[in-house]
Amino acid sequence: QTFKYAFQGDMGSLDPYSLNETFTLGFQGNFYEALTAYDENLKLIPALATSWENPEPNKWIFHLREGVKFHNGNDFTADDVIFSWERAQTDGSDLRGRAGQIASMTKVDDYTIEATTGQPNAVLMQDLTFLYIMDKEWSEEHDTLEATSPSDTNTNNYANLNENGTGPFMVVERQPDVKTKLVRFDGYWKDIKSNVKEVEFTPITQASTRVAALISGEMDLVYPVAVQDWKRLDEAEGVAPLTGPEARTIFLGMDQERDELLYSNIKGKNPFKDQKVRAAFAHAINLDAIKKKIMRGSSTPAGILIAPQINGFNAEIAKPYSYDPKLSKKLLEEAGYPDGFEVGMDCPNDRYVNDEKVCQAVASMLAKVGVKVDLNAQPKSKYFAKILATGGFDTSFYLLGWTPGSIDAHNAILNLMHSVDKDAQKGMFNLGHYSNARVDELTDEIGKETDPATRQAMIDEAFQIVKDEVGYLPLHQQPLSWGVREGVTVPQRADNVLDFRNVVLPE
Amino acid sequence: MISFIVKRLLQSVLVMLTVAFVAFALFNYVGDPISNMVGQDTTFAEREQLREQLGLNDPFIVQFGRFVGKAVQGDFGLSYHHKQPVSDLIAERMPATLELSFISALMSLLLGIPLGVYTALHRDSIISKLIMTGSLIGVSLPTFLIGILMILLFGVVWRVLPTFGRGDVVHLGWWSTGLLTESGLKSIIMPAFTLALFQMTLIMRLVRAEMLEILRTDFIKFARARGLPKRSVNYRHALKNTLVPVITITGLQIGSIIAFAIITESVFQWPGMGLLFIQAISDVDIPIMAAYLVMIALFFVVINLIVDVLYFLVDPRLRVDRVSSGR
Amino acid sequence: MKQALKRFFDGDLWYSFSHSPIVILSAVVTLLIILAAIFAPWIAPHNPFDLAAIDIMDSNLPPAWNEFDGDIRFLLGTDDQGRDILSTILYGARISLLVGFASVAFSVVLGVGLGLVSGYVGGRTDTFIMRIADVQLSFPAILIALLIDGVARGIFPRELHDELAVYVLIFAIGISGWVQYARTVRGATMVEKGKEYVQAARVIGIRPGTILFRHILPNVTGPVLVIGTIHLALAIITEATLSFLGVGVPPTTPSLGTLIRIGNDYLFSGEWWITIFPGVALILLVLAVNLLGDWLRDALNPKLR
Amino acid sequence: MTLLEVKDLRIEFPSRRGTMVAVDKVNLHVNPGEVLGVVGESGAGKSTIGNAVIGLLEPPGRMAAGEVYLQGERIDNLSDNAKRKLRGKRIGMIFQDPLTSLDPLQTIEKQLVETILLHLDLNENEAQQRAVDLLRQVGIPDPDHRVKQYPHQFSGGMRQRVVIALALCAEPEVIIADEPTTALDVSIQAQILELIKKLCIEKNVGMMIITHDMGVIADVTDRVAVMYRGNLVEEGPTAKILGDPDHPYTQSLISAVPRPDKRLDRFPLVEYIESAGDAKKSLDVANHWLGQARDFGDHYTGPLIHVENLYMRFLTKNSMFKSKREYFDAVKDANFEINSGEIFGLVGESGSGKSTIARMISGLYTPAEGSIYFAGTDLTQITTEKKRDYFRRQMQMIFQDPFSSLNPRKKVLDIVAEPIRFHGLASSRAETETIVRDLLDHVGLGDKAALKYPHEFSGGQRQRISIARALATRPRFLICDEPTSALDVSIQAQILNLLKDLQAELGLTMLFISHDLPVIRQMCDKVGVMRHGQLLEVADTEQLFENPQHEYSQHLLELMPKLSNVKAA
Ligand SMILES: Nc1ncnc2c1ncn2[C@@H]1O[C@H](COP(=O)(O)OP(=O)(O)OP(=O)(O)O)[C@@H](O)[C@H]1O
Ligand SMILES: Nc1ncnc2c1ncn2[C@@H]1O[C@H](COP(=O)(O)OP(=O)(O)OP(=O)(O)O)[C@@H](O)[C@H]1O
Ligand SMILES: [Mg+2]
Ligand SMILES: [Mg+2]
Ligand code: NI
Repeated sequence: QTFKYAFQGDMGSLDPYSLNETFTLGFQGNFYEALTAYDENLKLIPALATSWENPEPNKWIFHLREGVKFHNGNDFTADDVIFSWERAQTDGSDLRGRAGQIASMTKVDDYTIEATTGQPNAVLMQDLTFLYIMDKEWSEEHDTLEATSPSDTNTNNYANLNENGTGPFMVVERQPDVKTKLVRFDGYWKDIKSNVKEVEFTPITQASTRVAALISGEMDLVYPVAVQDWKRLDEAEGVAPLTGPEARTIFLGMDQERDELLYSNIKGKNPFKDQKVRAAFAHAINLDAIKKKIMRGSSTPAGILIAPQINGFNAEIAKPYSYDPKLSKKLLEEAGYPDGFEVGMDCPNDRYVNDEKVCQAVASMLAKVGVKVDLNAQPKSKYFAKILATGGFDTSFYLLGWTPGSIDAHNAILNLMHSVDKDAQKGMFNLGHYSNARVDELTDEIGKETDPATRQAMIDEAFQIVKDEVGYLPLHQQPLSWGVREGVTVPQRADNVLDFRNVVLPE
Repeated sequence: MISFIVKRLLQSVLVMLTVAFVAFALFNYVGDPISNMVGQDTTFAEREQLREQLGLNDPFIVQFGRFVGKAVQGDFGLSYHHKQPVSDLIAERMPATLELSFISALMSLLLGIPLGVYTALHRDSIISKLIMTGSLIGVSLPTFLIGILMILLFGVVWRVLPTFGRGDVVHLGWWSTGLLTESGLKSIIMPAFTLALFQMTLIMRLVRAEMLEILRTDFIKFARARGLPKRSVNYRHALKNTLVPVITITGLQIGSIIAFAIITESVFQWPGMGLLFIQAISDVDIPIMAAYLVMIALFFVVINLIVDVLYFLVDPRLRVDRVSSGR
Repeated sequence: MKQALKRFFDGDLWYSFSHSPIVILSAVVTLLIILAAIFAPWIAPHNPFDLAAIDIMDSNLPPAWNEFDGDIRFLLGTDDQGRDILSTILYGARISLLVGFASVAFSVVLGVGLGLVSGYVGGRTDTFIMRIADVQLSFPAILIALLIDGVARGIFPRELHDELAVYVLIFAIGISGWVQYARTVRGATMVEKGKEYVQAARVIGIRPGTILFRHILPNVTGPVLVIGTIHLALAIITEATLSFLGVGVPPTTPSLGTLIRIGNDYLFSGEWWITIFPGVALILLVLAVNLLGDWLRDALNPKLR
Repeated sequence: MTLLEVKDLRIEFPSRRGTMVAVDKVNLHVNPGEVLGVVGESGAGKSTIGNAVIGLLEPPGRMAAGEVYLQGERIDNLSDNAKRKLRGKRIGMIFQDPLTSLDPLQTIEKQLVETILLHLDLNENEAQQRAVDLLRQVGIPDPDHRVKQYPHQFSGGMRQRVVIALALCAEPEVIIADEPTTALDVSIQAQILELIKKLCIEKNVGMMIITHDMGVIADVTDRVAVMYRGNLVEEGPTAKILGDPDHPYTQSLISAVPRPDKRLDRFPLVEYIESAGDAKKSLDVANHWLGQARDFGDHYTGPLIHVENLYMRFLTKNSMFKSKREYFDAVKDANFEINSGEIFGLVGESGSGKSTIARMISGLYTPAEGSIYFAGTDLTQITTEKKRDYFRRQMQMIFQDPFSSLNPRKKVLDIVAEPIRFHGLASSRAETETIVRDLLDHVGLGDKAALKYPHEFSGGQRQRISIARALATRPRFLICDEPTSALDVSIQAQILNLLKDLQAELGLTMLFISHDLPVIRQMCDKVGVMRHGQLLEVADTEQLFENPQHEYSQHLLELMPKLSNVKAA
């Protein structure tokens, strides 16, 4: 039973610490495993750890699973965990952030580990889901004690093209960007649903080629599929679209920091500093039209920066701003812009679902209340180079999407809503420099608070403030959009991760 | 001849240096490599550290110098995205691209030249007018559109050809070929044809235009007066005399297919160098881009060298008498 | 002036033009497309570049004759933003024609000039120009466009960036195309310069420049016209590709090529009109221009008349 | 039975400016073993007849009426393919223009072998052998080696011989030879004519030979047909036509033939001109445009041209190492002087380096060694274009090959006007045009020629365009590389007289290259004889003709065809 599927790109490396990115980590999750994992509904479940305790706020004890074998037959033990944790903090690692949550780790016995954290951490277990465990002996044998990185001290890192995990599949052939082949690992410790014996993965860049490959019968699953192609998949025989909401929220941000916008005809002042202008924008955008026309009914209009799947989401606060162009015009008039103004907008064109088209629609909607938008749509490489901190936040008005890596609201609040603080690495994706002292305070509290109810209240408060002040203009949660061969069952995780453990092919 | 070639190869070193230099000046504008190398959660301090490690903060002259220094030792560095030595990656992708360009060049020559000759010989016939017009439709549509339409037709509706990739390949030493398996052969048809379309039209039209002139020359008339058969007059004498521009253009076209069959390769997910390159652009994978551009420079120098040598082989008038040209 | 006109209408060029219906038809088509583009604001039913005038709710409507969703306001249907396809073709053609013709003209002038010099002078000059060509060839239009765009953005003040976009495109596409002309012309020039008519001109004392342009150039235009007319299509399409990389015209003012590219996303979903109509417009233009080019090439050759 | 017969032939060139009738009501025949000579005015339609016979008229030209028979079989209405089978095999054709008749991209051997294999039942080796033999027969020195070369490496005369070899290689029944010997020196010419005679006698081949050279006519032809303005005006046995012509045109033609035996002041002009206006009128040089503004500033009195130790070397094999390069010495140590107002003749074997010397003086080739002084200035030392211009205006050249020395894309008007415009010799466009038309008139083309393109002209007519262009700068020194070999004697006389007038009235100095010894005798004051790149002898004309010193010169003069030795019947 070979399962063939395609995605738009390839994972950067087989090395589990080389890139902290959902697709790469998600793929690696099929041959590597961490102490904890998510199930199909993003619920935390034990994996290589059978259970864990939190006897003190900063202290954790993990009980490891016995009888687990790596693909090369080695036994999984506490040494491997500690080794992996150390390796994940080497120079080339991109998972230092996750691994660094744990300040120290000691082996109690072969199957018990004690760890301490720098500060109390409510989401440590979530953060560990993607911190995969490697085999110490194997790494030593192949001299791959450091994570794969592009710095040249590191040529031909063995783990880059080879793996030795504990997961249910083993990589048998790896041609980066061309083809990756996996086969079932017989010694896997757990019974899984899947009847897949072999997996063949091919990256296909072009959306239409991907869809064609599915319809023509060469693929069992392809993703992402352009939303407008769902109709086609529905009509075509033997295939169907598979959709669901993604945990990513798409939103617009505005520069609320500079005294004069970089890209605008208004000189000497910054219209976005005026809450009325921001509100006018919020009411000018017709989220339902975007949903219906551009997203073909597949998006979920949003009122805050996190999606329902995210821990901390509260439906009451999350109601979108109303579409009311009259109100919008009125607000603009009150703010002193009866004829509107011009503003430049930055937009990626290859990052999110229909990103450029959404921007265009926003531009046209704003035009109707008098705001003239000069759209600058670029590929993500140039786009991010321009708007992020490294580019000096060179933007006045932009579109961005965010999925909290830990599936928890704190991550979004910290990165997007906290004031920019370069030293403390806070608010680093708050590109428009939205700032509110109370939100800053709350952010720190939420990070430490372990009591769910109190924590939720604080989260709600933070989102409410941002919403009232119109700090951001949330647009929607974009859809997950896959196409599958009929008869193939694939659970679709909201973080867009494909887990082979649950893939069942028709007999 | 040998001296000519040696001189040319020496010049190519200069060309490659210049290319590398321009390339490094260019990299400031292609985007930020770091944001493609780390996850969104990676802190800015870590990003800065990586940037420092990779030497991206150095002035471009320094980066350029470092690149050249290593390149002369055959080291083109590690790809940012694949974390593999760039030379390995390029070597791995080269067979796919070379095969594709070879086949499509062959297609365009085998179709373009005879059609060009035909349309020149039968200037006013309906068929040649149809050929001339039809060929233009092929070039007025963008490659991506033609590619998709073909995929739709042959891959999805009729399901006779695979929609993507290279099919099964056979490894002969370090070379991988798809030309020895059925699925490999099937896979190459559509991308090769898509690529060939533009060139075929160009070559056909060039051949026709040049032929029309040559057919009016005295030596063709004399060849006919000697009773030489049509085939010999048209192909051996007339066609050969049209070759100088055709060789030039064919050389350049083959060069640019090898180098930048970007769109075709990505439409058909052809695992060649074009695909590698376009992804390197979108990943801002500077080591790949740099090494690749330099290698392409070498390609072009060699191709143009071959073209110039072919000039000399084809046209004896161009051979030596340089010395005699006065002011 | 009057005399010059008279001379022209009496000339062989006009004669052969006025006696070939296909050529006249091509000229009319070309002219119509150009005029339609120039006068787009007056003849287009909508202004697709005016963001306030388009409504996303009108998006993806099929052509007016479609029984189900056809809307009489939008003769050829609408695109994904609710722009009228017909109007967008008209407006978009302005950008495409400008970019197409200007960039081809640019590369022809540059390439032919350098090719002539290279082939005629030979020696070091030739080597130098040809090695520059090799360098040039190594960079695809995309990278050149990125470079030029980057430099232009660095040099010019922010306000000018939008106006600059088109010129950056012209320059980038133009500069990446000249080598083909240069090398072709160089090859032909090397053959041509050995002929006695060139030597006759040299004996008269004609300057090399004049010899090149007055004597050799007319004898090497054949391939240039062939490549040039075909390149027109390529330039228009390249513009669309470059726009996608963020170095072209903004998506809110789509060109013909951009429109085709947008439509490409909707081919599978059955919304064919977004890509087919501009495609047909482009084919018509390219066909007409190439037919004109073919004719001109033959007409300029006295032996073929 | 007649071998080849042409009945009532009419050939038209339709154009938008009206139909031009090139040939009308022409009847000709050739018997086996017979040589028919066709003479007549340049542009009379001689070549056109030849083209029509083998069915290769250039469009838009067409046969409007008439029939062509080969051995009694009608061939003009055959299918293309059937016609093709006749060509080369049964009818051999030698075109007028040897320089462009050969495929520039193939070796001589390839072209010969291809043709031989096609028509004769030989294998590769035999064909190659035959190719070499043929080349030897037409007098190419070192044929084993030369056969591997390309046309551009041959001199004009050598190419002409290759073309002849190509036409003969399949032993056709009829040969149409269009000015086969114009570019040949007398010794080669004699050899070729001998070959032709032999073919006719031994193989019973019929031959139609188109030529301007009355010596050749006298030498080889049995009958002569005389053409004038597209019509056949007279036809008859050679002796009769040469000795006692009936038609007034023929009479005046014969009287215009330059005499080899005695030097005259002027060439006798053809008196018979049907329509007035053309040619004829002698020109009042001093008051004519050509005679104005002739003060060149310097008052140099020494020899105008002085050539010293001149060498020219062609690279034949290039190599990175100097020692491995191979050269061919085309001119070796040439020394001569030309005084102001003098005409210096250069004769000699074809391929001996005459054109090369001309090209070096005109600045087209840079000599390997030696100096060329013009009015006391060493031209080889001039570095700037500006300075050179000054000399260029004073020095012009008429090229050997009229077919390639005219830019095919330019109208005759522009070609002739170019030097006038460039040197600013006329004040207005209209004036330029008047001058050009006048010049064209004086070389006998008529002013309608101005609006046509070169390919619309016959060989001789093209040569006249070339002459008009050279005169257009009002030069002080004129290099003439076989200026009249393509011209019929009447036009030749007219043009040579014009040149003589210019010399006499204005002191025009000339370097005059020719194979036609009678013409040399009439024209030149001094003559140089060349062979193998060496200037063997330089002497006053009369002295040379009366008493040649060098052995080779004596040989040349002996071979000079004379009108008197009409072929024995
Ligand atoms: N392609 C053409 N188009 C128009 N007129 C032509 C063309 N070729 C020849 N002619 C005209 O036909 C006439 C006869 O030309 P032809 O070449 O037969 O002359 P000819 O007798 O061979 O002269 P010459 O001795 O100078 O070679 C000339 O007046 C010439 O102008
Ligand atoms: N470009 C060249 N390369 C090599 N050899 C050449 C070249 N041009 C001329 N030659 C050789 O130089 C010699 C002299 O040529 P040139 O043209 O001066 O002869 P010529 O005396 O004018 O003969 P003809 O009377 O046949 O025109 C010939 O043997 C020829 O083969
Ligand atoms: Mg003739
Ligand atoms: Mg000569
Ligand atoms: Ni990749």
